[in-house]
Amino acid sequence: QDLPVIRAAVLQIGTVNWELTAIRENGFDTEHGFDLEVQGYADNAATRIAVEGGEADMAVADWIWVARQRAAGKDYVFIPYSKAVGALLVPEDSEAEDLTDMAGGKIGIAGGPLDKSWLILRAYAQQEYGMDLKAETEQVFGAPPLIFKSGLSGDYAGSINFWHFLAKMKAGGMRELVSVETAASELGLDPDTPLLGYYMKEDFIEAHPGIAQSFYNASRDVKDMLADDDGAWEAVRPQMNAKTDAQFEQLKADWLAGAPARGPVDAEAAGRLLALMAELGGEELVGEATTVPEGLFADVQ
Amino acid sequence: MTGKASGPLLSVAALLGLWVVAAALTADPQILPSPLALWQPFVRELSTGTLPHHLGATLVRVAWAFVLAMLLGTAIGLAMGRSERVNRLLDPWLVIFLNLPALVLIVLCYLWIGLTEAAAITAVTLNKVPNVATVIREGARALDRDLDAMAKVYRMSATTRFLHVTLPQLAPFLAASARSGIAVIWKIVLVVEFLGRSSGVGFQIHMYFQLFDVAMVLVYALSFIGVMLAVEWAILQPWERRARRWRTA
Amino acid sequence: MTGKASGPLLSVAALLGLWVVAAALTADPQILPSPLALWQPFVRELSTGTLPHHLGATLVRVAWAFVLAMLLGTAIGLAMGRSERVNRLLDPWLVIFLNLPALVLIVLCYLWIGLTEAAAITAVTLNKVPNVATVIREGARALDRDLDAMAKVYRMSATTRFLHVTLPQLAPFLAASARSGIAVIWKIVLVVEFLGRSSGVGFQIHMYFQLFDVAMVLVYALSFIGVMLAVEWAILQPWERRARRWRTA
Amino acid sequence: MGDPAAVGTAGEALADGMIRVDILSKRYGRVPVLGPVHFRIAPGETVALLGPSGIGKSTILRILAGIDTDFEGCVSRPEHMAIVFQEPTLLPWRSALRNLTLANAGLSEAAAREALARVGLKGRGEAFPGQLSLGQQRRLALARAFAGRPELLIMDEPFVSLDAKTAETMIALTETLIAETRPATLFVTHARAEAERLADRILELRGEPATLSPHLVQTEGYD
Amino acid sequence: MGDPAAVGTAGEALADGMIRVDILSKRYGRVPVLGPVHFRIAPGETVALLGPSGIGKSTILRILAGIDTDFEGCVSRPEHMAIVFQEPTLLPWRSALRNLTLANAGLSEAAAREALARVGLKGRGEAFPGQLSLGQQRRLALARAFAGRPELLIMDEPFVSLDAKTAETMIALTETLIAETRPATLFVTHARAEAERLADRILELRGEPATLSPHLVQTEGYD
Ligand SMILES: Nc1ncnc2c1ncn2[C@@H]1O[C@H](COP(=O)(O)OP(=O)(O)OP(=O)(O)O)[C@@H](O)[C@H]1O
Ligand SMILES: Nc1ncnc2c1ncn2[C@@H]1O[C@H](COP(=O)(O)OP(=O)(O)OP(=O)(O)O)[C@@H](O)[C@H]1O
Ligand SMILES: [Mg+2]
Ligand SMILES: [Mg+2]
Repeated sequence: QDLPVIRAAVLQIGTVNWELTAIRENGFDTEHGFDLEVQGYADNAATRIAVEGGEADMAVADWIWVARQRAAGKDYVFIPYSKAVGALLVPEDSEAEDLTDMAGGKIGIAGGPLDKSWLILRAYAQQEYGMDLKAETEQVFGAPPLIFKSGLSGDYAGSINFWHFLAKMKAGGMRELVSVETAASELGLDPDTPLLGYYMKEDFIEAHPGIAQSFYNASRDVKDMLADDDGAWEAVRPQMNAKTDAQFEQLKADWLAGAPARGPVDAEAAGRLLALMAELGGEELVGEATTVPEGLFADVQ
Repeated sequence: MTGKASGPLLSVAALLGLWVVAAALTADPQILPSPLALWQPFVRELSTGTLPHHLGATLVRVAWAFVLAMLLGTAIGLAMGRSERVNRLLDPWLVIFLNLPALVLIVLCYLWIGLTEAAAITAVTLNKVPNVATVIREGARALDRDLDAMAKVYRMSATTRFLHVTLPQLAPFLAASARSGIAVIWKIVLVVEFLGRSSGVGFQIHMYFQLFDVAMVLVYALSFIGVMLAVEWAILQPWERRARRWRTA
Repeated sequence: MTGKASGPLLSVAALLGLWVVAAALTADPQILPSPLALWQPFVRELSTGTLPHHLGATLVRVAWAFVLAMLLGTAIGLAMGRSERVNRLLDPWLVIFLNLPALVLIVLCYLWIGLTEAAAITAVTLNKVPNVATVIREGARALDRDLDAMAKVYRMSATTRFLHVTLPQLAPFLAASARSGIAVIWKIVLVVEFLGRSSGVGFQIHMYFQLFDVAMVLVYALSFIGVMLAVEWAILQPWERRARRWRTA
Repeated sequence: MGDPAAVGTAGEALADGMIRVDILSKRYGRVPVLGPVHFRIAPGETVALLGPSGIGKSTILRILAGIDTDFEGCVSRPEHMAIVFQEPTLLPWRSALRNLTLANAGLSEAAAREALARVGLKGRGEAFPGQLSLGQQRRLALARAFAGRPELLIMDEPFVSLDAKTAETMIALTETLIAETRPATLFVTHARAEAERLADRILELRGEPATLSPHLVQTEGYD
Repeated sequence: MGDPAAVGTAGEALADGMIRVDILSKRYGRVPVLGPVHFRIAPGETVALLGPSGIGKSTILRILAGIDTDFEGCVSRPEHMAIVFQEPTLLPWRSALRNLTLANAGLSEAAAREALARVGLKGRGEAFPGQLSLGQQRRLALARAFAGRPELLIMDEPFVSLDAKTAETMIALTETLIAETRPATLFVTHARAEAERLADRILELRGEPATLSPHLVQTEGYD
């Protein structure tokens, strides 16, 4: 019997790949009635071109980006994957105690001026300390690996990076000054809203009814398995590129901490986040998606 | 004059026409917006000053790297083209640096010098010098020996020789490497900017590319191309016409 | 013979020496590993077949794009250099395509043609053609008119004219654009590969860069450079020496 | 106005094999160099063109050969021509031998070597033009022109840069060629003796813009 | 062995202003072109060099001028030279006027225009060499050599490609120059009449490899 195939375009070295590999290796895909095909790419942009160009059915993005695309007319649907978010790290010997100590210093930021962690931290600094973080610090935007390296060398007063680099930076002795999760709660946002997820085209879901739910089930199975069984991580470890045990443990812990609760995304909580993003990032960030577009979140249980 | 000037304008118009048709066929403004759809974002970016700011930053980098790369590359290329010994010594270096991926050089520069303007310009220059040197070396090898002998017998000064004997013979090679040089430099500047600068057209293009906003990507790309067309028509071509006058006279 | 061959070897050795010193000074194998530290990963990648696989994929792409770009670029450049009318019509296109960011062309090709090998090669070719055309155009403009007249009066066939009158005059320009051409093509192939292919040296380099594994980045970059050095020494230079024999005789 | 040797014209005129040059005027930029210049050359006839340096002799040859088409007037000529330029105009990147065979499509290698020997370049077939003395290059250019058995032979000062003995050999060679294949020949020279020896007729250019000096224009009879 | 005109040698030899050429041998590749060739030229003396095409005349001039240093033997010559090559060898991208002033550092524009007028190129100062007829280019090359008032003047067939009248003017001009500034002069020609008219002495090359034919070598007296 022919199972429907989901072609997933992911970063070859992305953390998502840990989950997808585990799905395939443990046969969770066929168990839930589909075949998973993983295409590895070297860059996020490549995965998006793959979906848009019809070479893949699924890729990974944050839902604000997906919302923007949907508002612009693409029929993308979002399936939650992780609520892991960034943090602001300071060097080991830094005396900084909160964001106000960043004033006058350099902040290294991976991902550019529209990085969501950076935006949330800016809003948080504004609300908590009445501080304009953007005006009072100097920002250095750079490729994640470069921010990782120069952050570790102590070039910046603070660094914001993607979570798996943060894990390695923490393992390298850097200290978390404030996590985006904390900042988000302080801003009245729901920290459990998963930011990162898979997205598929609506016509793909229509062509294969129930496929979103099947995939979500498989994804949850892996999360449960990895949460319950330490031994299962050993199968993932070769992919994790952890140079030390400390890195491995940190990556593992952070990954598990990022797993969201089962269930659909709370559209109302998401709406609050989007409103804040629209306010901070403006049209540049959200495009025409000033409110959560209808049908953005897949109705997965 | 008007007859001659209309050629380029016509051909730019034809290209625009082609674009309109392609956009209409694609029928997805997210993949290929029509040129008209770019006008509004362009004006907006212009009036907020964002575009001039980033374009300015990029142009400064391109200009620096261009001047440095042309000077160094011409000197190295001339030396290699004129002396077989220098060539044998430097040739492997040339091949290696020519083929070293931009990424590697850029990352190494950033790591050594830091995420600074100097590092960015150094990286671009190092990327481009071997290109210029390769082209100029061929030019130097093709230099006319009889004219050299003449210059020697008449004891022309080094400056005179360079300006009036060597340079005119190198002119086609210089024009070729300047023109394709600026293009390559600007392409590398784009990479340099998105890897480690917080301003510039490359930074903006990459950001909008992350957002899949093709219209804005095109707005920035075309702004730079506009500047290049202006440079081409206002500086390079008149200079070339002057330098080539003796051929057509 | 041995005396001549030792020059390049010596200079490669000098470069390696410089690298060892730089690595020792940097004293951070994460930023600049010493050449020795690359040997083991190199052998590993070689024996698992990963490196040959990716290198092969890249070389095929480079070869295709190179041949296509040289053919098209030479044809366009010759036409533009020989006819002022063609030049006036195509010149703005040349400037525009020359300065269109690789990223833009690559993404458009991928979106239109799909994430296929053909799209990748088309994207690289389109990126490179204007470069070749620019250089060859200068060469075509510098062609000797007296020889042309001679060829015309003696009613040489088109092939004879091209092979024996035009080509030898274009040789320095062809050599220049071939050499700097391969380098540029390979740099664009790197981008093409990380934007939409699942194999190739560019894919590997970008991946290891994301992992901040400079050693592996260098292993892959240097493997390609090794191939280029081999091509240079085994093909390009002997050919050039033959083509240049009449100058030094 | 300027109908520069359209193929139609050429075919028509060549019905009788006659070569017709009817230049009304030729300018470089705004400077008129040639005034009206009309002459005919019959098949097998040899004509010398004389005139001071810079008067326009080479210009006329270039117009006749179809190299310069930017003039007022019209010219008819046979298809199969050979030319000796004022400078050797060889392919510097091809051997002496290849220079002969490339310019004369049908020429066998043996015939080319034979042609080289006749101009005193025996054994130099593999040399590049740059390895020959200027006089040797000029002889190579002569050999190239003679090797093709042309219907129209155009020569611009073919015998300069040669010592008396070599020049004599070359002139004799030219005479033989003309006697054998009877091409229409137009050649420029500064040596009146040379002109009188080789030519059936002498044309002389004078004035500014240059015209044929009247007493020597004997072409009317052919019209 | 080959000590090609080291500056030391040159200075020493020039104490008496005498130009010494002592070539032991010169080869191209493995072919010997020149055998032993020894001669002297005193300041103010004019020497003609004769010989058949391809014998090695230009080679000797190039060795004397210091252009070719790849030979066995030694040569001493003054610093301040001027040369007329067998081909014009002008800078095609510079006007006629600039061709004069660039090669002669001290030459004023007025003097350069004057020099042009003397070789019959009045008013052509702005023309590029490519816009001149070959004869005009050759005259420009002559003007360039004469304008600098050299101590040693080297000329390779300076008067070919010129009609009789122009050639006569050029020869007269050369005589004037030699009379005025008295340079040591070595020139190649194929016209014995020319050689006899201008030269104090005639050297003739013969043989393979070429040497000076004995009965004409009158240089011993100067040793
Ligand atoms: N680069 C070279 N390689 C090999 N042989 C050469 C080279 N240059 C010149 N020759 C040969 O050396 C000989 C002398 O050449 P040279 O130019 O000195 O002759 P020449 O006496 O000036 O003749 P001409 O009167 O024809 O100018 C010629 O036979 C020529 O073929
Ligand atoms: N491209 C040009 N532009 C302007 N003037 C030119 C050009 N070519 C030639 N002339 C002029 O036209 C005239 C005739 O030139 P041409 O070469 O026909 O002379 P010529 O009779 O062959 O002289 P020579 O005996 O010196 O070779 C000359 O005065 C020359 O300066
Ligand atoms: Mg002439
Ligand atoms: Mg000679």
